[in-house]
Order: sequence, then structure tokens, then C-alpha cells
Amino acid sequence: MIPSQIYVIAGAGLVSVGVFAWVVRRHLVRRMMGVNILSTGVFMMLIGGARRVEGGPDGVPQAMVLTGIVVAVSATALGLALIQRIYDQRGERSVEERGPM
Amino acid sequence: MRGLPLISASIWVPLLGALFVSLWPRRYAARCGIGASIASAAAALLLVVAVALSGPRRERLGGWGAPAGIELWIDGFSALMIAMTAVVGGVVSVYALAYFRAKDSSGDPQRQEVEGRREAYFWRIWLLVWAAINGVFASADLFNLYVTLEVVGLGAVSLVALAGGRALPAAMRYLFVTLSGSLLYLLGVVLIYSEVGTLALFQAGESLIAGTLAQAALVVMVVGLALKTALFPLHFWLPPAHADAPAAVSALLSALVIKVTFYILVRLWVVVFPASVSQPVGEALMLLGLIAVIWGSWRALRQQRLKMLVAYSTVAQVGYLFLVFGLGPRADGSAGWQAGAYFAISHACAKGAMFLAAGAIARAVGHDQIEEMRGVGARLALPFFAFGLGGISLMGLPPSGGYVSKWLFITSAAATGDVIVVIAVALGGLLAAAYVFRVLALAFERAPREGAPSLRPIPATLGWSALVLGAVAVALGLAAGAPLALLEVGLPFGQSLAEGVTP
Amino acid sequence: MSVLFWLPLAVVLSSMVPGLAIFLLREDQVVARTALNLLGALTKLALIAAMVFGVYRGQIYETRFPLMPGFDLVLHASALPMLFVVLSAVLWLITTIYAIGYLERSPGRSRFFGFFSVCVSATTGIALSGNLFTFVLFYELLTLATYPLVVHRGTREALRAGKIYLAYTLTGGTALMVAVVWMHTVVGPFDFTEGGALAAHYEDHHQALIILFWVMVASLGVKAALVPLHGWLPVAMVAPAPVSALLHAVAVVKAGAYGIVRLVYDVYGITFVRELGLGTGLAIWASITILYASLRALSQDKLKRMLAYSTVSQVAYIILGVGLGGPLASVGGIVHLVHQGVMKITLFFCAGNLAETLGVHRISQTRGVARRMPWTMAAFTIGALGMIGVPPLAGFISKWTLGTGAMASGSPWALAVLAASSALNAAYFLPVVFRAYFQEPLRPWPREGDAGRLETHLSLLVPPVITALLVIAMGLWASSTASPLSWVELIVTRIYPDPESGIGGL
Amino acid sequence: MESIAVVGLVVALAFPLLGALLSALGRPRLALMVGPLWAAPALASLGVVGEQSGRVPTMLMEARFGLDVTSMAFLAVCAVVWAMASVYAAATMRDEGGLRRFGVFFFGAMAGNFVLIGAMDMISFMSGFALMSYAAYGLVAHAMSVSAWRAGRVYLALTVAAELALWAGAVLAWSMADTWELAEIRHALATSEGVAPLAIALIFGAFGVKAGLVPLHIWLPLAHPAAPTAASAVLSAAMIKAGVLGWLRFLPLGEIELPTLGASAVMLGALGTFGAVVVGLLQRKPKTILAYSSVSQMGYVALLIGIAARWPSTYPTALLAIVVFVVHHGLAKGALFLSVDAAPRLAFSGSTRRTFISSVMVLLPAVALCGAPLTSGALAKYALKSVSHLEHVRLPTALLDVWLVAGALATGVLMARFLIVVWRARAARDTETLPGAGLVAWAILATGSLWALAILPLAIPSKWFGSIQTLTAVWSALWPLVVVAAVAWIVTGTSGTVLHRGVGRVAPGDLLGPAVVLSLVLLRGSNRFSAFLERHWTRGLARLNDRAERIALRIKAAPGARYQLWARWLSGEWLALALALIFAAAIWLNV
Repeated sequence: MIPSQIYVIAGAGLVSVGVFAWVVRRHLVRRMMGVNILSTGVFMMLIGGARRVEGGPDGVPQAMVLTGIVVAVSATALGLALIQRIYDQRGERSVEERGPM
Repeated sequence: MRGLPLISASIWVPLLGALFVSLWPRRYAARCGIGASIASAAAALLLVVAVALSGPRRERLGGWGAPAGIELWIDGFSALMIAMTAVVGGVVSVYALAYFRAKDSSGDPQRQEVEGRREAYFWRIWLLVWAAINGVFASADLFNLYVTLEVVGLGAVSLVALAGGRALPAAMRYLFVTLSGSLLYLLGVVLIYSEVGTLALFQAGESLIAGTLAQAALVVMVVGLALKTALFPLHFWLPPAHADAPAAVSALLSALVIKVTFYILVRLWVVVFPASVSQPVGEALMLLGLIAVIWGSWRALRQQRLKMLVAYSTVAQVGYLFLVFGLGPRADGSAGWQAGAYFAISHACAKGAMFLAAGAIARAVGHDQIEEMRGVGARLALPFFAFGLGGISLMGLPPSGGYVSKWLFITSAAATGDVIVVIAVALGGLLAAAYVFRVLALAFERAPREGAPSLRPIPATLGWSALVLGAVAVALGLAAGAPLALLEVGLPFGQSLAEGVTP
Repeated sequence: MSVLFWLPLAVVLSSMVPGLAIFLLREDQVVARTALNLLGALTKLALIAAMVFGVYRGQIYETRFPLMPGFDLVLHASALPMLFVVLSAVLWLITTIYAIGYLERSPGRSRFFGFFSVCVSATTGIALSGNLFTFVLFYELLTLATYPLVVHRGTREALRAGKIYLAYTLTGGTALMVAVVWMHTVVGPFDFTEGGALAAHYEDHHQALIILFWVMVASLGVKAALVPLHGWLPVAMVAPAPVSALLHAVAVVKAGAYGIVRLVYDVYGITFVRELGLGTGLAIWASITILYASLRALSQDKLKRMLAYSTVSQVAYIILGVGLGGPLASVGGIVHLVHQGVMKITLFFCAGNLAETLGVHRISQTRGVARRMPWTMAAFTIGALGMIGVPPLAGFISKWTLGTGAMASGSPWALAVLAASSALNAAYFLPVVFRAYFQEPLRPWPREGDAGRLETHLSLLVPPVITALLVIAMGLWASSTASPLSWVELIVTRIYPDPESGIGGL
Repeated sequence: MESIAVVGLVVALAFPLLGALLSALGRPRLALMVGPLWAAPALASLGVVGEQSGRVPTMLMEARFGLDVTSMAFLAVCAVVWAMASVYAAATMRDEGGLRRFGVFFFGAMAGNFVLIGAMDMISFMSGFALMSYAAYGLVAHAMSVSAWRAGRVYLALTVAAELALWAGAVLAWSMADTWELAEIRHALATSEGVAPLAIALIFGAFGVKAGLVPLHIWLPLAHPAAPTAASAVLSAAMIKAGVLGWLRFLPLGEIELPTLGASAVMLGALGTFGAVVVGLLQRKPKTILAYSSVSQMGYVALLIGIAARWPSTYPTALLAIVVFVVHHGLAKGALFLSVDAAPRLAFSGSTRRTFISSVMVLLPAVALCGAPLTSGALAKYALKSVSHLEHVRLPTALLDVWLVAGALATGVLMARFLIVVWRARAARDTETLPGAGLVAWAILATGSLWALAILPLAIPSKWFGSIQTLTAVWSALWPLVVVAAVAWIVTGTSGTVLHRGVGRVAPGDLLGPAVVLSLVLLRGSNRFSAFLERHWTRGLARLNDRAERIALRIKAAPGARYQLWARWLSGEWLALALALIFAAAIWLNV
């Protein structure tokens, strides 16, 4: 079990936790956190899976993770703003599912 | 012509436009916005003409090479998509100009303030989304696709949220769907990168070997992108989002945004994944597509609200798009892919026209309930006519783009003896006719004696822009030669990559 | 790009352009609308006259521009298309005059005349189409353009009729498109050719082509109102009289029959159809339609519904002629396409007059109406006698040629069908004439039109009289060169070039 | 014959249509009064055109018009009768309202009659025949009374049947001869194989209806009393003759032996002569009696046709006999019909001189009909006798002679019955006197039997005039009359109980009763069939539709939007049909 594979497995675990939280939880903030966990998991797998190049660690995944984190942060900001607005206007913390399909 | 950085221009111009709009005070937002959209449309069309004349183009951002830097690559298929975005985006901008402006005609200042802010935000976010869409169509880099896709998603969510009220929960649900979709796609990219070591689309395609990893990557990416394109089982978020958004926004969403993820899927199918991996998944997608056509139309028939009807019709038409993944690889030559691409652009125009017309009608009548709209036909002739033109293309009746794509679909299906697909395509047309004519019948119904519903005056540009989009949809039927020729440039669906122009 | 290229396109556009222009007119611009209408009609007639003259001199007019890779939009003017084009153009001019008078004060006229002109250009497109692709394109455009006319009145009943009309014609249209695409994939792209385009192919795709033939005949049969698929025609009678006159008696119904004619002659070729025995099947289907529709017409009380059923049976004559094969029967079938058009439009004009001036919609109300509207009833009688096939009217000429054709092509049973149907025609047409002339009106008329000097508005009275005179002229001068009969003989001699095929007798 | 003359002939024949137009424009009485003017061009063409025929290139299907000996005779008698009838109608008919319609139909029939006489090709003949038949309907149903409608309906039903039979026969004939010329048609039909026998039967039947051949005569006794006097005169005198002309034009008499046709014609003719008289005696109305007398006289013609068909060599003399008979019967019967209306008017006017004239005018045609010497009747009787006596006619001549004498006797008795009824009816008439023009017209027709045959250019063999050459011949012609007069005197004297009881039991149009019942049964059957079909078909469809609808409803019962009207589309049966069709095609293809 070389160390990088441990990260990949941990990443996969985080991804599954994230997806579960997003789908099952009703409270909006919880779901938002679920999505964050999901993105962190993906980044972990990205770093874990990066190739070992003779001259030291491969730079491309690092760059991707940085961009990914920026994107995740802005997405969370937007999500929280929306949750705030929904709470102000409708007083609910969760978004009910309307009709099956 | 070759030297000019036209591809990056098509991305930068809308981006700068968005910036420019946000700098000016809110009062001038609309004027700057329309100016910026015209500029970006011009830039995009210039690019398309350049590609049509001198073949596919390639640009390296910042001069960095393929493995590290970001590659932009435009061939026939992406040029066609950019042209679609330019046309539909331009017309919708004109529509939005009148749509948001007319909104704040009602008295009290507080509402006017909110309307003013909403209008300003619309222009900023829309131009941003426009830039991102052009970015997706241009990028030949897997991760760059992710980034631009994410920008498109976030922009779209905020555009939906602009409408406030019942659009907020829809926007929330849309946000979750977009985020998780992109992340699943990113997961796929990660798996491919760990296998192939490069993010460039074309190089990844060459060195990716069929294995369990490739299959896992494909499945994850397909689920993510199908979620964002609202394919049948994963379409629950689309109707509320598209119906409750402002009319201009729902037109953009239905016409352009769902085509972005479709485009990425097609690129993955043709360039990245080997046929052996993608073939079974393609069949599954085609089956889901068939069910989507029937289910979407059935639900559209049962809707009470006009915009919900049109939204569910999008769900149905998305089903057509996904037929391509079953037909494309199987059919000899690129008939299947051509059908999908042509359907994408004609659906964009038709659905755009229908949503704009529905918006105009809803604005005039004051509500969205179809049953209460009896007898308004005579006074709202223009919007209903535009709705009809869009409907003709949706039904696949001549002389419309929908008819040509339906013809191509059936040709490719018949070539491989795929009878079920032929029947589904024909039946889909009939079902579309069912719900389109249900709305058109309102136009012909004479007002009941005891007084028809009173109508609020609406600016003429709403009706006329809807008509222009409808006319474009019909024109696509009459002059199908040119777009199809453009589609062939650079052999986007070339059988083997070898003779295609590889960067 | 000589005139040979632009003329067919100009003929199709000469009614489309004014139509689209009329859409933009406001409701009260009556003069402009009438001017546009009549201008469109007259230019179309002038262009067609030039083209007829050219075709007669053997020139080939063809508009061809690629619409899709591998499929061109082809408008080809040879003798048979010109026949249908002349018929629809002449009747369109007369019906426009009639419609202007008929819709005097009713709302939505710009919309009506706009779609009316688009319909006619669709019909002309169908007539001139040079290959199946163009034919399907105009065929479905015709459905689209006729729907607004069927639901023009806007009542709940009209909308229901429109819905049923769409259900039939759209299904038919889609089935036709699928069949055409399937054929092109099986056989490859081809154009209409005189002796039949599939002559070379029928060995290797034997089964497929038979099935495709019946699917195409069924989908064309929806518009040609063959029996199980005719349900929409009587229901669509709720449309205003000019619509049911030009469209449901001439343009739409004929489009279906014309399609079958082109299918048999120019796609499959008569030899192929005869060899596979498809012709007899077609003739039997047509005979069932003739007898069933005539039986149904017997029991109708509404005048227009009876005329609708009679249209269903009369159009089947054309298909019977085509199905029987042989030069004589084909001449009979194709010439009936013209004769039935003129006769049926006379009857519908008169029915429209009765409805518009006196509010008479049912046969039971027509007692003694001849005294009040003598000229209309005279035209109706001529039309009715023509339908029954009384010599020397036009109906007799086509029935006669059909009868002799049936004998020549060795199927005397068709003669019995024709005789029986003539008897049935007499059984449902003559009582109307009898009531009108020889019975006193029991109650005052439901609606007393402002007759003034004439029995009704001039533009309502002149069209039926003109078409009635046409019926007499086409019958009386049948063998003159300008008559439809000799024109069709010209067409059929091209289809049956070998002289020994017994066409000498004409 | 150059085409101008032919076109001139066609215009002359169709000239009465101008009369129709004039009366349509509102001046019917003037048009009728000027009747002879419309007939004049036709009569003139007799002299001018003479025995020629030519083609009219553009008319109908290469129409050919012309005159020959037979048609000249027919044209002469028809022109005279139509002219006189129109004058009489103008003089006597009051009914202003219906007159315009009467004028149109009257002149339409007149034009049709003339055209068919001059027609030399099938299509023109059939056009004239159709115009005459359908226009005659207007005359029959003119009175707008219940009986007129019934008579009209029966007439129309049989006319339409005749038209169709003629059309079918003509088509069969055309398929044999491949041309329209009547001469070639006769030549082509002169064979026994192929469809010729069927064609001949159809044509014989079609013209039999018009000529009143026995089983097909049922419309005649109904139509005559219903029509106005002038119309029934023309109907009986001119229009029935069209049937005979049809036989002569279409049937290949004299070219080959047609045993079946000959036998049936002879049998039906004989049945007609006697049967009609028996039924005629039992009738009350004078016109019905005359109608039955026409049927019996036409029986004689049928007899002649039969003989000509059976033995072709007799054709020339038989043709001449038929022509003579037609001329004689036309004029006599026309006069008799006019007398039914004219005699009471004249007699009623009081002065003995007028009653004398009216009685003479009635007696003359009646006596002529019975074959009295010096009249055309005698000539016709001799013609009949001479034809039956031709050498190779293997009919039992003795039986035939007795038959002819008995026929003459029967006609005499019928005429007596008619005279009694007219005489008895004269008191009841309250109408005004007979105007001058009416009297003149009536007189011309009444005396017609005397001068008519003399002027016609027929090569009548001198032998036929035998009746007046020797005393014995005169007596042999006279004695039947004397016997009849005696019998009539006895019967009227003793108020003929035997006769009265029988009167009225047989309704006019004797065979009509059973025929109507039969057709009703048929009609109801077909109605029930179409109703069954309709109910079953639509109910079947409706059931299919409802079942699909119930399924759709069950699906829609799930919570959600209110049931949409449009969703019924999906449950519509036609979508299922289209699907099934394509599905089946596809499976077949792939199998």
C-alpha cells in the first residue's frame, strides 16, 4: 500500500460520504456541506493519483486542485447566499421535492 | 485571417462586456449590455466565417504547449455551436432589452429599484455565461472544460434565481444538480488523467486504452453530464427551473445551456473514449432517450401552465439528442452525428422562439394558465404565430430545421435497420404535434361572448424577436446545405482520427 | 439560370408571397387585401399560361436546388403536373371571388386569406414536385396550412373538427415521410421518371417495395379519403363554404389522389404495379370506398356532409382508374380528377349560397328553394346531374372512359361498381333536386338574406354559374384540343408509349 | 357533308333550348305560344339536309349528326306533335306560377327529342335521350300533387335504371366495336360470342322502359294522368317513340338472326297488345285508358321488331311498317290526348254546331286508331299484315291474322270505352271554352291521320293502299268497326253492369304494386344493412376508443393535473393503427 494509494482510497471515501449527504439530507446547509466534502474528496483523489515524475511531483494536478478549490469556494458562496434568500422569503430551511418527475 | 486570435476573441469580448456593464451605473446597464452582446455576437460570427472559409483553427493560450497549457480548438462542430449561441443569444438579448425594461413600468419606486437591479444583474451574468459557453465550445482540454462548465452552471443558477419568489427553490435544486454534475465529471477527468497523464482532449483520446478504469471514468462522466443535460430519469430539476425563470432566461437555458453538456458528451464519445468502451453505454443512453421522448411529451400534454408545457417539451427533445449516442457510432459515416448536431441547433432556435413567445403571452395575459387563455388568439397573433413556427420545427414538419434533422435521424436509423428508433422518432413528432396544437387551438378559439380576458399592452419587440427566432428555425429547414457543410469542416466525427486534423 | 429554371418556382411563390403579405394587413384594409388576392391569382394564371404553352411546345421547366446532401427540392413541369396546377389555379381564382363575398362581415379575414393563399401554393408545390422528397415537403405543408382554415370559425365544434383533421392527416404525413425515407435508404435517391423510377430495383428489394407501396398508399389514402381513413372529411365540413369547396373538394383530397397517381406511374411504374398485382388491390380498395361512401351519403341529412361523402366516393374513381391500369382506365381516372373537381366545387358553392343567404343547412329544409334561388339551384342541378354521370356533362365523359377502360383492362366487375355507384348517386342527389323544384316551402327561411335585385350577393352567385357552365363545356366539347380529356390523352400516351396498347380508340 | 351543314343541323335540332331560355327568363306563355317557331328549323332541315350525315369534330366524342329516311319520318311527326302541344299548352294552361318551370322542362324535353333523332353516334344519342328523359320528369311532376309526385318518383326510378342499363350496354358495345358510330356498333353487335348478347339485352331493356314494353311499362299509366294534357300528349306521341328509335339505331336488326331477342320481343309484344287492353278497360280516368292503349299499340311495334330480329330478311319491310305505325300512332294518340281536355270544353259551349265539331274531332283519331279505311290506321294495319305474310316468316299466319283482327277489335272496344267516359265527363266540366289557337292545334293533330302519310316521302308499296281499292277490301276493313259500335251501344244502353263491377279493382300501373313492395323490402334491407354497418362500425370504434380512454383515465387517476382533453389523442385508435402498420412492415423486413 504505497502512501499515494491511501490518499486515493480516502478520497473515494470522502466522495461517497459527500454524495450521500447531498442526496439524503433535507436541511440545505447540510446539503451544501455535503457538496463541499464531495469536492474535497475529488481533489484528494486527484492529488493521490498524480504520477510520480523523475524530477519530483507532477505540477499539473496541483494546478488543477488549486483551480478546483477556487471554483468550489465560489459555488459555496453562491449556495449560501441562495439559502439565506430562501430563508428570508419563505422561512424554510429545506426545499421540498415537488412531484415525482 | 489565420493570424488573428479569433477564438480567444470570442471568449474575451463577452467577458469584457460583462466587466464593462458592471462598471457603469445601473441606469446604463441595458444600453451597455445590448452593445456588448452585439459585439460578442459579431466576434463569434466572425470566427465562424473564418472557420468556414479556412478550415479548423487552433490556438494556445499564453503560448504554453499541449500537456501543460490550455489548448483552444475549433472545428466544424464547435463552430456550428458557437454560431447557434451567437444567433440565439443575440435575439434573446434584444428580447431581454424590452422584457426587463417593460417590467418596471408599474408605479411604486421600491419595485422599480428592485427591477432596475434585476435588469443590471441579468446583463452582467448573461454576458459572463455567454463567454463561458463559447469557452466550452472552444476548449480542447479536459480540465478547461470543467472550469468553463462550472462557470456556465453557476451563471445559469443565478440567472434563474433572478426571478425571485418560487424560482428560488428551483434555483437551489438546480445549483445542487450543477455542482454535483460537474464534480462527477471532474472525477472522471481525474481517473483519465491518472491513466493517461495528459489533459489534452486529442492526446488523451489517442493513448486511452479500453479498460476498467476507462469504463469507470466514462460511466461517472456520463452520469454527471446526463444529470446536467436532464436526461430522462435525471430530469426532475429542469421543468421548475426553466419554467419559473424569467422568459429570456428560460429561453437561454433550454436553448443553449443544456446543449453545452451534450457537446461535451459528443466530444468524449468521438475523441476520447475508444468505441469498445462507449458502445454499450451508448445503447443504454439511446434507450433512455427513447423513453424520454415519450415520457416528456406525455407530461407536457398534461401540464396546466404554458411555460411548464414548453419545459417538459425540452425534456422530450433532450431524448432526441441522446439518440445520437446509439446511432452515431453504428451508422456508416457521420449521418447519426450530423442528425444530432443539426437537431441541437434547430431545437435551440425553435425552443428559444417558443419560450420567448410564451413569455410575451404570459406577460400580456398576466398569468400562465392555458385554460384561461381562450379567445386571446386574435389580439396576440404575432406571439402565437411565432409559437407556431417554433412548434412546426419541434414537430418535425417541413419546411423546418426539425424536419431535416428528423429526416437525418430516420435515414441513419433505417440504414442500420433500427425500427424502434424510427417509430419513436415518428411518434415523438406526433406527440409534439399534440401539445403544440393544444396551445395553437387557443389562438383560433373565438372569445366567449361574456368578454375575453383583458390584455396588458406588451412591447412589440417581444413578439417580433420570437418571430425572428421562429423564422430562423424555418430557414434552417430551407437552407440545410450550408450548416451541414460547415459541420463537415475538420471532420469532427471523422471515422478515424488519423485523417482528421490533429493538433 | 434561364426562365426554364425560375418559372416553376415563380408559379409556387406567386400565391405564397401575396399570402404572407396579407398576413400583415390589418383587418379593415379590405381593398388592399382584395387587390393582393386577385393580383396573386391573376399573376399565377398568367405564369401558368406561359408554362403550359412552353410545355406544349416540349420545353422542360425544372427548378432544382439542393436542400440537403443527397436530396434536392425539384419542381418539374411536365404534362400531368400542369393539369393539376391549371385546375387548382383556375378554381382558386373563382373561389377567392366567392370567399370575398362569402366572408363579407366575418372577423379574421386577413388570417383566412393568408392561409388560403399558402394552401394553394402548397397544392401547386405538390403538383409540380419532381421527386418524393419535395412531394412530402409540400404534402405536410398543406396539412399545416389547412388546419387554420378548418378551425376558422373558432367555435368549440370547429376546434374539435380541427383536432380530428390533424389526428388523421398528421399521422398520414408522418407515415408517408417514414416510408419515403425507408425507400430512399433501400433504393437510393431517385426522381419521378416517366416509366417509373423503380423499374430497375424491384428484383432485389421485392418484399420491401410491396410493403412500402401499401404504407404509402395508406398514408396518401388519408388525404384521398379512402374508406377506413376518410373519417376527417365529413367532420371537416364545419369549415366555411369556400374552404370546403376548394380544399376539401379539390385541393386537399386531390393531393392525396394525385400522390397515388404519381406513386403508381412515376415511382413504381405501371408495369411493376401490374406484375405484382398491386393494381387490382388498389382497384378493389377504391371500389369498396366508392360503394361504402355512397351508402353513407344516402342517410345524411346535412347537405355538406352528404357532399363530403360523395366526394369520398368520387375521388375513389380516380384511384379505381389508376388501379385498373391500361391506358383507357388511366385516362378515365386522371380526367375525373379535373371533372370531379369542377363539379364538386359547383355543388359546394351552391351549398354555401343556401347556407349563407337562407340559412339552409339541411336537405329537409331545401323544400321549394328553387323558386327563391333559381340560378343557384340550376347550377346545383347541373352539378348533381354531372355527378350522376348524365351525358353530355363532364361526369359522363370520365365515367364512360372509366367504364370502357375497365372493359379494356379485363375487369368487367368494375363496370358493375360504376353502374351501382351511379345509381346510388342518383338516389342521393335527385331527392334534393326534386324537393327544391317540385315542393312548396313549409316554413319561412331560417335567415332571409338581403337579396336586393339578385337572389344573393353577386360574388356568391357568379362562381357557381361559371363552374356549372364549365361542367357543361367540358362535357360537350370533350374531344376539342383544349379540353381536359385530350390533355390527359396526351399525358397517357407518354406513359403508355406503345401504340398497340389500345389507346387508338380515343 | 361539309361541317357547316352538320353544325346547322345540330343548331336546328337544339333550337328549342332557346324556348327554354325564354321561358326561364320569365316569358313562358309567349315561348309556348310560339312553339311552332322552335320546331320550324328542325322541320326545315328535313328538306334542306335530306339524307346525309357528317361529323362535328369538337362536339362530345367526335359527334356525328345526320338524317336518314327513318329519322326524317320520326322528326316530322315529333316536330308536328311538339309544336301543336306547345300551342295547346299556351292556350289552355292557367297555372301562372308553375308555367315558367313547365316551359323550361317542356322545351328541354323537346330539344332532347330532336337531338336524339338526329344523332348518328352513341354519345350524342345518349345525351339527347338523357336530356329528354330527365326533362320529361319535370312535366310528369308538374302538378305538384301527391299522385304527381308518386308518378314522378316511379318514372324517375325507371328512367335512371334505363339510363344505367343503356350506359352499361353502350360500354359493352363500345368494347366490341371500339368506335362510337352507331352503324359500326350495329355491325359489331351482329355476332353471338363475347359480351354482345349481354349488350343487346341491356340495350333492348333500356329502350323497352321508354317504349313501354310490358313488364317495364308500369310508369306509363301513372305518368299520363298526372301530367298536364299537352305534356301527356307529347309524352305518349313523341317521347315513347324515342324508345323505338333507340331499338332501330342500336340493335343489329337485319344483319344477323337474333333468335332469343326475336322470340322475347314477339312474345312481349303480343302480351302487351292484349294485356294492356284488358287492364285499360277496367280504368276510370280517360287518360289512363289512353295510356294503356299506347302500351298495346307499342306492343304491335315490339311484335314487328321481334319479327325483324328473328328473320333478318324481313327487316326492310318491317322497318317501313314500323315507321308508318309510329307516324300513325303519334298523330292519332296526340290528338286523342288533346281531345280529353279539348272535347268537353268545346261541347260544353252549348251550340250544337260546336258539339258536332268536337264529336267529329274526337271520333276521327279514335276510328283511325282502330284501322278504319281512308285513315293512316288502315295503312298501318295493312303494313302489319303484309309483314307477317312475308314468305319465310314461319309464324302460323292463320293464328297471326286472327290475332291482328282480335287486336283491332280490342282496340275498338277500348276506344269505345274511352269515348263513353269522355262523353259522360263533358257535363261535369265547368271550365271556360276552348280558345281558338287550342282548337286549331287540336284540329291539325286530329286530321293528321288523313294527310300525314300522304306527304311523307315514304316509298309505301301501293299494295298497302288496298283497303280503299276494292269494295270487299273496304268492307273487310269496316266490319270490325260496325261490330264494335254495336257492342258499345248495347253496353252503354244497359248501363253495362258486368263492366262496372270490374272497373277500379286493378289500380293503374298494375304490376307496380308488387314491384313497389319488392323495392321497399330491398330498400329497407339496404338501409338496415348500412345502419347495421354504421352502428357496428362506429360502435366498434367507439368501444375501442372508450376502452383506451378508460385505460388513460386510470393512468391519469394518479394525483396530478386535471384530465386533459388532448390526451385522448394518445388513446385515439388511429395512432395505434399507424403504429401497427409500420411495426408489421418492420418485422417483415427484418425477418
